[in-house]
Amino acid sequence: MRTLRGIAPAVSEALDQEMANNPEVFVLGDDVSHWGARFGFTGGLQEKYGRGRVIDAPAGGQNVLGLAAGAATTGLRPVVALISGDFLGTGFDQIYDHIATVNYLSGGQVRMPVTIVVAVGGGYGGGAQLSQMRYGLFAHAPGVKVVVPSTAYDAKGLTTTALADPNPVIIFGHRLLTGQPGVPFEGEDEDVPEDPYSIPFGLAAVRREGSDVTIVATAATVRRSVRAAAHLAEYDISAEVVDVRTLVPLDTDTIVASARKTGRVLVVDEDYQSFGTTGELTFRIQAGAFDRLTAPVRRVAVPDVPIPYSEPLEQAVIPNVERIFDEARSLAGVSARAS
Amino acid sequence: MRTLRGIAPAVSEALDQEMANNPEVFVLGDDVSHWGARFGFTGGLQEKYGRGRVIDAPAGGQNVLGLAAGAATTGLRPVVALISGDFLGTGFDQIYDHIATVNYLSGGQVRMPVTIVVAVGGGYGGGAQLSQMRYGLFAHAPGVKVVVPSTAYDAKGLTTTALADPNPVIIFGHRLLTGQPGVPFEGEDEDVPEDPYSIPFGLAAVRREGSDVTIVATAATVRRSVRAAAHLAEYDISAEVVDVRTLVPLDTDTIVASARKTGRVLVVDEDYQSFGTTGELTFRIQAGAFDRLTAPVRRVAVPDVPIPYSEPLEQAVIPNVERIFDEARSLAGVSARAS
Amino acid sequence: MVWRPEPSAEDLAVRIAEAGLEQGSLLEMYRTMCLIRVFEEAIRDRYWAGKTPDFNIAAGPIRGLIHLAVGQEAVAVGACTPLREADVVVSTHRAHHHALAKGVDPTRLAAEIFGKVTGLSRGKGGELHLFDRNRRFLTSGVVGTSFAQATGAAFGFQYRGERNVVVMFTGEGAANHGAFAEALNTASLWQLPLVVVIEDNLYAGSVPKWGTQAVNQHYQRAQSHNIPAYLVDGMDVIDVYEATESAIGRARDGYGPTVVEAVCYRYRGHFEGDPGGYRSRQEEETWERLDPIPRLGRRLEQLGWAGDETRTAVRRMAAEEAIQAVKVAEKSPLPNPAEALQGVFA
Amino acid sequence: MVWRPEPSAEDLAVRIAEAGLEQGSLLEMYRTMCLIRVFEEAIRDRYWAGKTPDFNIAAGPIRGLIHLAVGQEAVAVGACTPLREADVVVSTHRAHHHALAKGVDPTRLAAEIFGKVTGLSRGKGGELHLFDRNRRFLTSGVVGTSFAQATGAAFGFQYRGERNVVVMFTGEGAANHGAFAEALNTASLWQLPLVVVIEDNLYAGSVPKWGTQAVNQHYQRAQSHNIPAYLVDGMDVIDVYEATESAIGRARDGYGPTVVEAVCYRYRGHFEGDPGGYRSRQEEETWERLDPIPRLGRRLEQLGWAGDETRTAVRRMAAEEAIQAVKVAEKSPLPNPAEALQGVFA
Ligand SMILES: Cc1ncc(C[n+]2csc(CCOP(=O)(O)OP(=O)(O)O)c2C)c(N)n1
Ligand SMILES: Cc1ncc(C[n+]2csc(CCOP(=O)(O)OP(=O)(O)O)c2C)c(N)n1
Ligand SMILES: [Mg+2]
Ligand SMILES: [Mg+2]
Repeated sequence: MRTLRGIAPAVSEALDQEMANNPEVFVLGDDVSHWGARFGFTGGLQEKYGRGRVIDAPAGGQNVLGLAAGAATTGLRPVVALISGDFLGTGFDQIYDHIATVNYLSGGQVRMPVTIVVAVGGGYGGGAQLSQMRYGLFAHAPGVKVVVPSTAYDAKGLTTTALADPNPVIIFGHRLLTGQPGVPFEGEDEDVPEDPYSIPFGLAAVRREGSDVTIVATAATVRRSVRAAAHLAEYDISAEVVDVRTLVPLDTDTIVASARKTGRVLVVDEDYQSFGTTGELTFRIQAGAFDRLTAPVRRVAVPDVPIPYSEPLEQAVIPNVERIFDEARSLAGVSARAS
Repeated sequence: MRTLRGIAPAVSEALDQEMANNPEVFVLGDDVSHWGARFGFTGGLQEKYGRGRVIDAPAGGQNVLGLAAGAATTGLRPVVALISGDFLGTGFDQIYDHIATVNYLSGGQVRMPVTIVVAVGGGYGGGAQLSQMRYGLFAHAPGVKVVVPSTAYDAKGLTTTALADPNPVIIFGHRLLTGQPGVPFEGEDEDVPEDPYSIPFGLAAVRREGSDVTIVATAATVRRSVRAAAHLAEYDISAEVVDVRTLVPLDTDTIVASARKTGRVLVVDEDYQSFGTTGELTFRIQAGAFDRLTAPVRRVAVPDVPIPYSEPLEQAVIPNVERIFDEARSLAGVSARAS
Repeated sequence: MVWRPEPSAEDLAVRIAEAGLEQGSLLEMYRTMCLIRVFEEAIRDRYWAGKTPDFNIAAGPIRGLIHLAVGQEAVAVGACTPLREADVVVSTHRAHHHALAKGVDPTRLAAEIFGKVTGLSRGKGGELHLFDRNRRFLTSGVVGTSFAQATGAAFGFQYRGERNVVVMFTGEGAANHGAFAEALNTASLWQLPLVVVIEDNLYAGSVPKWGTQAVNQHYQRAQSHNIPAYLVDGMDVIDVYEATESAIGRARDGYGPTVVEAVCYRYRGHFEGDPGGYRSRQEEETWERLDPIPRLGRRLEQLGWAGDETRTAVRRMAAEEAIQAVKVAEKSPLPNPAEALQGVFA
Repeated sequence: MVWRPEPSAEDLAVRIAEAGLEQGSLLEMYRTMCLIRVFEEAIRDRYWAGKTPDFNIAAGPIRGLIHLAVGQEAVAVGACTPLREADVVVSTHRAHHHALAKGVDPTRLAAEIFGKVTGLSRGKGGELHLFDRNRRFLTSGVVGTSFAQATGAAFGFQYRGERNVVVMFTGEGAANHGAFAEALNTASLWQLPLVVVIEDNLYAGSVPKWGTQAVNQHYQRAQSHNIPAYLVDGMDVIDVYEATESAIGRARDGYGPTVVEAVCYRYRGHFEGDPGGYRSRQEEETWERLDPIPRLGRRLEQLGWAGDETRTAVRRMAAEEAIQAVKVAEKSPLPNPAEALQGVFA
């Protein structure tokens, strides 16, 4: 055990430990040598493993992801590291129509053990194309596992699991949780074991227990929800916070159990509001807890606008502690059965 | 009035009538001259307007959509026609990060009146890359309107509206509703006015009235739901069928009103089940009709697998009349308040 | 065009010797081309069963789209003959000839096209998603997406220190996709064991080359990425073989990628059901006179390596194998519907 | 490199005359380059305010990323000087110099960078999304996506019969994206009024050219698409001007696209906060000696068109304009938070 600051060193430590053991793991990305190392998840790897194994690939998501897919067919285990999840848009169909589907469409002949690690999320003035979450899009694709860690401990354990999984996994690491110098940090120093360990996919974590209202959240919004819950406690509202951890597979059981206990659920997400993650969580919650819900599920998300650059505008759209608090408080105050 | 068979001639008629009036409208696509005309929505246009206005663009969704975006900045009104919505994956970021966002990010200076028409949907042996729906992905993008017509009448009127809209619009036309020779046809001959007319976006249509259960559907699943409803009537179950018509903007009012009336809702969708359209509809339904729902919202969609090629496999995953009927019947039989 | 004068018998013998070809290998190439031709015609026959008089894409024993390569056999066979089993072939939406030339079992290939559980991918992929792990054969139905994948496989071999080669096929239309340029850049930069074979059949769907391509050929683009390139007669299996064999040898020995651009013609529509009309009859007839199978037949005759009788026997054997494969495939069982939900994750 | 011997005073006069340049236009180019330089330095100053001693990307009056083009002024000014107001410039993530050279108002540009409601896009876009409808100036922050857009704008002019031209800027790194090849193909095929200016500053982020590019230059790629191309000294505004002026003229007259590849150097990091370390000090010093502003100054002197005094006056005026713009911008109001929800749809 020792202290780690943020998910970035946690992910790169997991990568390092896996690379040390398995020569088939290599890293491919845009600027993995320098910026990937500084703002992303590949810190220290090129120094240790060299340019032949931690590789700056020629430009383009399409190219990088396609290279990874092709390399996987020869039995390698590519890790693709991109500085921004937004850039997945340029290689969209490599994931959607190939990496995700080849195992199925080949009748199980060809596997795609590709791990993709990208930085996502806003709140630092990154503007529309360097602030998006994107994970809802890929959670929608059959054949991709989706990891959304909120702690360094989880980030390391889930990355280790990803690297052992024979399937494609995308790890969406929120920038404000990376702990990299120069980037605001919403996390905290954590004790993280030095030895490798893995955390199974599909297990949500209850970050705070409560009885009046359940807040279901991912990544950076988990921490914001925990803070909102502390504030709610001052108003005698007992909020339970559930950290989804992996969107695919999704731990419906834990989420539903909490919903059944409290009867009121607020879903929080930093992705665009409509046709994404909050809707899916709501379906599952109402399907499993219908007879226990005392109010409709509510949500706090980005209100279907591109992320604006200017600070007051950005703060108006990215879910923060205040918006979570307000919505949860209002939800907790709703009288049962009146909509 | 005269009879039209399918949405393809309806869309191309609307395009034709708009092109006749407005020299700024032009069509760009893959194989719009021949295959687009035969299997898509551009029939007869090149003969009439020539290769300079109905243009086979050099390969690639990225290229075609980017060309359209650029042309729009000079005041033109591009229509992009692609033989398959699956190919939007190759130009994903042109839509997501440019066409959708430029109006907002430019503070209203630069408009993107780009209309995109694509064929989508399976059920004819097209395999994984020629059968997807894709519309949920784009409904998630702030800044894009999404049209999912189920009738020729709607297809024409909604296309006319799209061409008058200063915003980007994607029209997803289901292959099995096109009415093109050689493709199975699930629609029927319809009376469609020859004169131009438009149908406002954001108005759902109640296709069949009923009182026991509401079925909310899009495109081809509307017709399947109407058939299932006829079958349900034989079992004394009165099903209301709501056709969404446009996903963005979404007519939450009509959907919620029906849900409040029947208290039981089945959402039907030919897109992948999770993190897509069914979740979003469910959120809105439970938010607006919570106090009237007597059972949890249910759904029938593609069960999160790529669309397989072989007929028995394909039929097992694409929502059909039987699956809709079974689920609606079971839903109607659920005793209130027990999940 | 790259038509060359037909060689005299003496010149031909010299050329064949220089290419390192022997009687056995030339006869085997002849056999494989015949196998492909008959296989595709048998598939076509089954495709149209149930689709006449009214064409319905979803009717009959084979549903969906079928892209035949009749006329292009020489490219597939010329390019795949120099390959070893461990080498990879990455193909396109038009893939039957490549698959058979790479040694994919015709029965399992046909069964996949029929959507049978005995197919390469248990019927899940169908014609547009052909995979054979053992024969190291891959395809993609989304034009332009296979290029980076092929390059990645070549990288994989280099990384692992395996002396295998990747042959990546592409149509001339697909090669206008930007991903093609990215693949050339990467393969050249890293000196990957990649051989790019462009099947230039002059059309992408109904669109002629001049409609979407600024220059008439692609090979200069390769050269601008510092990749050596050949322009060959794709209706002449010997020409294709010569260029590809040397390219594959170079790739295997670590000298990096090569582009082989083979001008050819598809005798059928873009897919079955294509009513045509965008190509002139005169053009079609010109190319039919260049049919690569009789052309190789005449050479075998000229070389004194296979007379009429031998060639007829080879053709008959190949035809029987192909027809038998399609028959067995058609009779095989369909997958159980429950399989639809299995195998999304490994 | 494309260094040429420095011309003698006589040769220079001949060259300038051949390029059609006069005293006024050359002095204006000098002024604009000074304006850009001081503007960027003033922005840099404000960016670092609040970010020292501990760098925090979200602190201070300018949040997020800032990509300066200090050192590359000659490319922007040389390429934009021949343009008319109705012509379009499509730029990249590194866009200040292009914007100012195209005549974008420095105050509104700076205000957008500060996220002010007086900015070009009312603060919604920020540095990576600069748009000026009146000055016909566009950018994109996603590398590779602007190419088809620029080509589409050129198509728009051709379609409408307007004799306008599009200048599309790209970094040498971005030009490895496949979309670049697609744009070349389309522009050449349709003979569009597109002038592609490659700013080859040798690095894409921290990655040197040799790390991701198979050949040292891009212009041969243009030629393989049948597009004429120039390789010019990007630190010499006259060289850039000459090539671009003729390319723009040709484009305007319907003779199609041209590629101008300008070798240059950025004096600052990839963005502010870049600690560097991937370029040698020796390399940096070599390029600093080629600074395009003093270089043009010496030429003006040589030509007898502007002595020390005049040049100092021009520099001072330009500096005042730039500094004033940044000052006014910083003092402008921020947008009202309610604006965040407005304008998704027109
Ligand atoms: C991204 C994408 N766009 C469009 C298509 C439709 N499509 C299928 S084949 C084809 C033409 C390919 O032409 P070419 O590469 O010359 O190959 P050929 O068919 O001539 O063998 C097109 C456009 C596709 N499959 N994928
Ligand atoms: C699709 C995409 N991938 C990666 C990036 C990150 N990125 C921003 S600038 C840049 C390098 C561009 O290099 P170059 O084109 O040479 O321009 P320069 O920065 O040198 O002016 C990269 C990779 C991006 N913005 N978009
Ligand atoms: Mg072709
Ligand atoms: Mg550069």
